[in-house]
Amino acid sequence: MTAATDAACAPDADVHEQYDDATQQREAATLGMWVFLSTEILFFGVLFASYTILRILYPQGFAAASRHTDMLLGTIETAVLLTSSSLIALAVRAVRLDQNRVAAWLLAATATLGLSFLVMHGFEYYKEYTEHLIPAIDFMQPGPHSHAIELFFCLYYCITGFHSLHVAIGVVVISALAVRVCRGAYGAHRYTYPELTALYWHLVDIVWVFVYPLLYLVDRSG
Amino acid sequence: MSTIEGSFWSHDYGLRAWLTTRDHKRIAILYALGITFYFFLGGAAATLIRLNLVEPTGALLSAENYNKAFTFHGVVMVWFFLIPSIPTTLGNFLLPLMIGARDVAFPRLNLASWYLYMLGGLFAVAALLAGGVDTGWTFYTPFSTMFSNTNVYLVVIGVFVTGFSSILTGVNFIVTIHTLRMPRLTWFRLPLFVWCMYAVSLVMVLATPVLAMTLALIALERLAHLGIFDPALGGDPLLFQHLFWFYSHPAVYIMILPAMGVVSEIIPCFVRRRIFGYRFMVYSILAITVIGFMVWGHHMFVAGQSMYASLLFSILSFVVAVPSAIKVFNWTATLRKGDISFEAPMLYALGFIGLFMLGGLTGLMLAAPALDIPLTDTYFVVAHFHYVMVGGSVMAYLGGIHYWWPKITGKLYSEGWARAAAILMFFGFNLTFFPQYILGYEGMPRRYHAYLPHFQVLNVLSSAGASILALAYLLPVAYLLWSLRAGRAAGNNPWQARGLEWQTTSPPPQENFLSAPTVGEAYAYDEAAP
Amino acid sequence: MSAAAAKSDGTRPVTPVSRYLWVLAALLTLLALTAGSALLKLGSLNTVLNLAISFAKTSLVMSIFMHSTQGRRLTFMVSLLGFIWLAILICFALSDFTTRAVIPAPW
Amino acid sequence: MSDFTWLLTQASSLAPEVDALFWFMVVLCGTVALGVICAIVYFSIRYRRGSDADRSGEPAQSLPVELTWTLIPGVLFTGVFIWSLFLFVKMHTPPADSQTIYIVAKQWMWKAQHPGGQREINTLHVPLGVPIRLTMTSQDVIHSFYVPAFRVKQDVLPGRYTQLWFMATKLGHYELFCAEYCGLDHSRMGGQIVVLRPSAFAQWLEGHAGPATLAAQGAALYRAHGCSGCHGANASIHAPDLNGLYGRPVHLANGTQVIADDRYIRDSILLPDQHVVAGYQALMPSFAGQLSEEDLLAIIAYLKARSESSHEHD
Ligand code: HEA
Ligand code: HEA
Ligand code: HEC
Ligand code: CUA
Ligand SMILES: [Cu+2]
Repeated sequence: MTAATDAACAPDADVHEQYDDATQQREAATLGMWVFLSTEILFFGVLFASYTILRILYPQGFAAASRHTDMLLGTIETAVLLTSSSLIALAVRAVRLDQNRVAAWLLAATATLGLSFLVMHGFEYYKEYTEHLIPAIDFMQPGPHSHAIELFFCLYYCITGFHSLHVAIGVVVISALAVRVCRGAYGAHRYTYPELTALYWHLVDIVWVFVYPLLYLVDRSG
Repeated sequence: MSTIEGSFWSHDYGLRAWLTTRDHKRIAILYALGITFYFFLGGAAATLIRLNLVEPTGALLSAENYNKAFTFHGVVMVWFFLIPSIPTTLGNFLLPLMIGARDVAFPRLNLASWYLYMLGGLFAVAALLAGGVDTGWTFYTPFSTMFSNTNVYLVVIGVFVTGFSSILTGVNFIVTIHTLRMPRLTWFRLPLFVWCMYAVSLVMVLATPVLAMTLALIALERLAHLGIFDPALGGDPLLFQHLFWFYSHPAVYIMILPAMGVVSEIIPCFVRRRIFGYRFMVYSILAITVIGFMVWGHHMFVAGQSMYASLLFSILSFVVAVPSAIKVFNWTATLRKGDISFEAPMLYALGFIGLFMLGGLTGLMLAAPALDIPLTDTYFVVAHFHYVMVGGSVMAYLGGIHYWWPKITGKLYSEGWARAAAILMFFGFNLTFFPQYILGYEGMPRRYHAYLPHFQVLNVLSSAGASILALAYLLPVAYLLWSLRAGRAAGNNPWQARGLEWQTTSPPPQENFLSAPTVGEAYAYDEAAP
Repeated sequence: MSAAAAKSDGTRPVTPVSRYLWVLAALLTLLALTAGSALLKLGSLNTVLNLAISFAKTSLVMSIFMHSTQGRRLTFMVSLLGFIWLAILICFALSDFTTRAVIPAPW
Repeated sequence: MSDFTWLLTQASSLAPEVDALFWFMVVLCGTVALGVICAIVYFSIRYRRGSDADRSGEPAQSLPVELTWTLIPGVLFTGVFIWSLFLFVKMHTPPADSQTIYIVAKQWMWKAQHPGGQREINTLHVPLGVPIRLTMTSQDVIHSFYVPAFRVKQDVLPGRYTQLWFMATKLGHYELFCAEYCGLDHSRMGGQIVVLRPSAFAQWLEGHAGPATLAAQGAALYRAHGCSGCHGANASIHAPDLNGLYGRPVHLANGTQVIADDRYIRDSILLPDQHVVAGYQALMPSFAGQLSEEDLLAIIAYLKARSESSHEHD
C-alpha cells in the first residue's frame, strides 16, 4: 500500500482510501462498469430469448406483426443513436484533451439526439395506439395471426420500453455531465466518470442495434 | 472490554454511524443481523409445515395456509437467507482481509446493497402481513400469473429488489479481487474461500439479471395479461421455466460454492496440512461455475420438455457432478497424515462433507431422467435439496461463523456447547430429512397439505427430527451471544491459522491492518507462522 | 502498486477524430445495408444477414468507441461475458423448442 | 393398497426396469458414500492430534491421484447416463399397439374419456397387460399425472398435449396423485387407477357405455361446427381432405414436415395459421374458445377413427 507514485495521477485527495493510487481506482471503476454492462446484456437478454422462442413458434405471425412497425422511423432512430454514440466518444476525447467547451457541446448534442430518439418513439407509440396495436390498452387486429401479433407487440413494448427507459436515464445523466464538464470539473487527469457514462451510452446503442432488425425488419420483403 | 477498543467495533458509536458506515466489516455485521432474522422467520414457517404434517389430514393449517407456509419458507430461505448468507457476511468481512486490502472496491455500493436487501426483505414481510403468497418459490405460470389471487406482486418486487443487491455485491467482489490484491498475492496463492467468492460473484452477476427480468415479466403478465407465458394467449409456460431455472440452478451453486470455500479454510487449519490438490480445487470451482449454467433443464424432465433436450441436460448434470466429486475426495485426502483436532468448526466441516455428499449423490439419481420421472416433485427431491442446502450450506455457514467468531468479535465461545450443538444438529438433521428420502421413494408428492395415512410414521419421525434441529439452531444463538459478554479474549490467532486475516488483531482495526501482512502461499501449515 | 495494475498506468493514447468519423460512416453504411437488404426477398437469409450486420456494428462500437480491445485483456474478456452467457441461454432453450415435435425415437 | 410396504409395489412393465436402475444407483452411491465416510472416520482416528501415526512424506498434490478420481467418476457417470438414456427413451415411446385414453385435468380433478365414450372422474379403469397411452391436457394450470406403483409421471399442460404410457402388470387399485403444485387443493387432486382383467375391463366398458363413442361425439361436433362444410368431399373451399390424416406426415407451407399427431391437429384447430398445409390458403378460422378441451379430444378421436378405417381400406 504505497502512496501514489505515478506523475500522471490526480492529487491524492481524489483517491479513496482503499486504493493505492488513481490509476488503480480508475481501473477498478472501469472494470466495475464493464461487469455491470454484462448484467445489462442479460437483462435485455431475457426479452431477446423470449422473442427468439416465440418467433420460432409463430414465424408468420411475427413477420406480419413486424410489418406494422414503422420502418422509416426505426431506421432514423438507429441512425440517431449511432451518431450520438460517436458524439459521446468524441466528447470523452475532448475531455481528455482538456477541451472542456467542445466536450460540453458534444455532450449536449448527444443528449439532444437521445431526446429526439425518445420523441420519435413517442410518435411511434401514438401511431400504434391509433392503429389499435397496443396490447392491454387497445389491441384489435382482425385476421389470422391476431394472437401472434399481440405477442409480438407485447415484446415490442417490453423491449422498446425498457430500452427507452435506459435512453431516458442516459439523457438525464449526460445532460448533467455536460453542465459539469462545462464548469471544468473534468480534465486530462480526471475523466473516469465521463468515460463510464460513455460506456453506458454505447451499450444502450448496441442494444438498439439488435432491436432494430429484430423488431422492425422481420420479413419486410414479404 | 479491552479487545473491542481500537477495533472497528469502537471506531464510531451510535445507530447513525452504523447505518451510514462504509466499512465492509460493519456492513457484514448489518447483513448478519438481517440474515439471522430471516433464517428464524423461515424456520418458523418450517415449524408450521412440520407441525402440520404430523397428522395425515393436516389438521393444523388450512390447505390455503399450508401453501402459503411452504411458499414463504422457500422464498425466505432461498433469497433472504441462504443466497446472501455466506457472501454478504463472511464474504464481506473476510474478502478484503484475506487479500490484504483496506476495503472492498466500492464501499458505498456495498452499503447500498445492504439497503436494497433490507428493502426487498421488507416487501417479502409485507407480503406475509398482507396475507401471504401461495405460488411456491418457483412461481410457475400460468398459476402465478393468472390463477393465484394472493400477494404475488409484493413478493416478486421483494425478490427483484434483493436481486439487485446480489448483483451489486457480485460486481463489487469481482472488482475487489481483480484490483485490490496485495502485491505478490497471485491468483494461485489466494485462499480457496476467495476463489469461491470470485466464482459466486460471477454467477450472481450473470444469472441474477435473468431472474429479475423474468419476475418483472410475471408482474407485467398479471398486470396487463401480456401472455408471453400464458398458453391461453399463445405463450409458453415452459419458456418461463427455462428462464426461471436458468437462474435458479446456478443459484444452487451460489448457495454451495461459498460453503465449499468455508470448508476449504477450516479443514487445513484443524488438520495442520496444506489442502490436497489446491489447483484441482480451483479448477473444479471454475468448472462448476461455467458448466453449472448448462444444466438447468434437469428441473424440467417431466415438464413437457423435448426428450432430446432432457438428455442433453442430463449428461451435463452428470458432468457438473465430477468437479464436486473432486472436491469431496480432496477434502478427504487432506485428512490423511494430518494432525487432526476436533474443535467445533471442524465438526461442522466434517458434517458438511458427509451431508453434502449424500445430498449430491441423490442429486445424481435425479439427474438420470429415467429415475427423475418417478422421483420428481416427491419428498425425495425435498430431501435432496435440504441435504445440500441445510446439511451442506447451513452447516458450513455455521462452521464459518464459529471459525471466524474469535476474529470478528475478539471473543471465544464455549467450546463444549459448540460441539454439543454441532453434534445435535447433525443427528437432528438426519432424523428430519432422511425419512423424506424414503417418503419420496414411496411416492409422497411434495407441497401436500394432507397425505395418505400410510405415510404417517415417516412424517412423524421427520417432525420429531425437526424439533431437535430447532433446538440445535437455537443453541448457538445463546452461547454465541453469551460469549460477547463473558467470553475469554481470543487473541489474534486462536487456531494458529494461516491466511492474512489472522495476521491482524482480533477484532481488526477499522483500517484492517496496522502493519502490512506478510504474503505467502495459501495454507502453508507446514511452514512456521509468519 | 497492486499486482493486477502493475503493468502500466493504464492510460491509452487519445484516438484521432478521423478514426471516430470513419467509424461513424461505416456504421451508417452498415445501417443502410441492413435496411436495404431487408427489402430484398432473401428468405431466412434476411435474418442471418441482419444479425451479422448487427454484430459487425457491435464490434465496431465496442472496439473503437468503447476501447474494449485497447486496454487490458481482462476488459476485453469481460466485454464478451454477457454475450456468451446470453448465447448459452438462447441455445440451450432452443435445444428444447426446436426438437419438440420430432416424436418417435429411432430405436 | 394403502398398506405401507418398504418396497413399493411394482405394478407396471416399466416398474422393475426403473427399480433396477434405482437400486443400482442406491448401491453405487451407497458404496461411494460409505467408502468416503469410512476414510474420514479412519483418518480421524488414526491421525487425531497426539496419536503416534507416521505423518511423514505426504505430498500436497498428485496429478495421477487427481486424474484417477476425476476419470473414475466420469466413466461411472457416463455408464449410468447411458443406462438411463435407453430407459428414458423407452418410457417416452409408447408401443405401437397402445390404446389411447384421454385425460383432461382441471383444478382439482382428473377427467378421463375412453374411446368408447365412457367418462370417469378421479378414477381410471385400465386393462391388465395392454399398453395404454394417455393423451393429456389441462384446462387451467399445470398438473402432473403420477402413479407411483407404475413409476410414471408426466406434467399436464394447458394449451398442449403431453403423453405418457404404461402397461399394468398387476391387478388392483393404485394411487393416482397430482404431482405438480396447482393451487389450493393440490393435495386432494388424487384418485385411483383400477387394473382389471381384459374380460372384466370389457365388461366394465359395456356397463359404462355413454350415449355415443368418443369418435361419434366427435363426428357430431365435426358437423355441428361446420368442419365438414370445408373439409367435406364437395366443399366449395379448397381445404385438405382429413381422411387418413392422423399419424401421417404433412408438408407445410413453410417447407417443413410434421407428423399429424394429437398436438398438430389440436393446433390446426385452435391456431390454424401456425402451420398452414402446403398448397392451401390460410382460410381456416380459429376455433379457440368455441371448443372445450373435451370437445377437441372427441374430434381428434373422430379423425383418428377415420384414419384407422381408411388405412384398413388401403
Ligand atoms: C445447494 C444447493 C444444491 C446443490 C449443490 C445441488 C446439487 C445437485 N443437484 Fe440439486 N436441487 C437443489 C439444490 C441443490 N442441488 C434444489 C433447491 C432443488 C429443487 C428445486 C425445487 O424444485 O424446488 C434441486 C433439484 C434437483 C433436481 C431436479 C429434481 C426434480 O425436481 O425433479 C436435479 C435433477 O437432476 C438435481 C440434481 C443435482 C445434481 C446432479 C447436483 C450436483 O451438483 C451434485 C454433485 C455432488 C455429488 C455428486 C456428491 C459428491 C460426489 C462424489 C462423492 C462422487 C462419487 C460418486 C460416484 C462415483 C457415483 N437437483
Ligand atoms: C436454505 C434453504 C432452506 C432451509 C434452511 C430449510 C430448512 C428447513 N426446511 Fe425447507 N425448504 C426449502 C429451503 C430450505 N428449508 C425450499 C426452497 C423448499 C421448497 C419450497 C416450495 O416447495 O416452494 C422447502 C420446503 C420444505 C418442506 C416441503 C414442504 C412441502 O413440499 O410441502 C419441508 C417439509 O418438511 C421443509 C422443512 C424444513 C425444515 C424442517 C427445515 C429446518 O432445517 C429448519 C430448522 C429451523 C428452525 C426450526 C428454526 C428454529 C427457530 C425456532 C423454532 C423459532 C421459531 C419461532 C417461532 C415459532 C415463533 N422445507
Ligand atoms: C372456412 C373453411 C374451414 C373450416 C370451417 C374448417 N377448416 Fe380445417 N382447414 C381449412 C383449410 C383451408 C385448411 C388448410 C390450410 C391450413 O392448414 O390452415 C384446413 C386445415 C385443417 C387441418 C390440417 C389438415 C392437414 O392436412 O394437415 C385440420 C386437422 C383441420 N383443418 C380440421 C378442421 C376441423 C376439426 C374443423 C372444425 C372444427 C375445421 N377444420 C373447420 C378450412 C376450414
Ligand atoms: Cu393438480 Cu396439483
Ligand atoms: Cu438444478
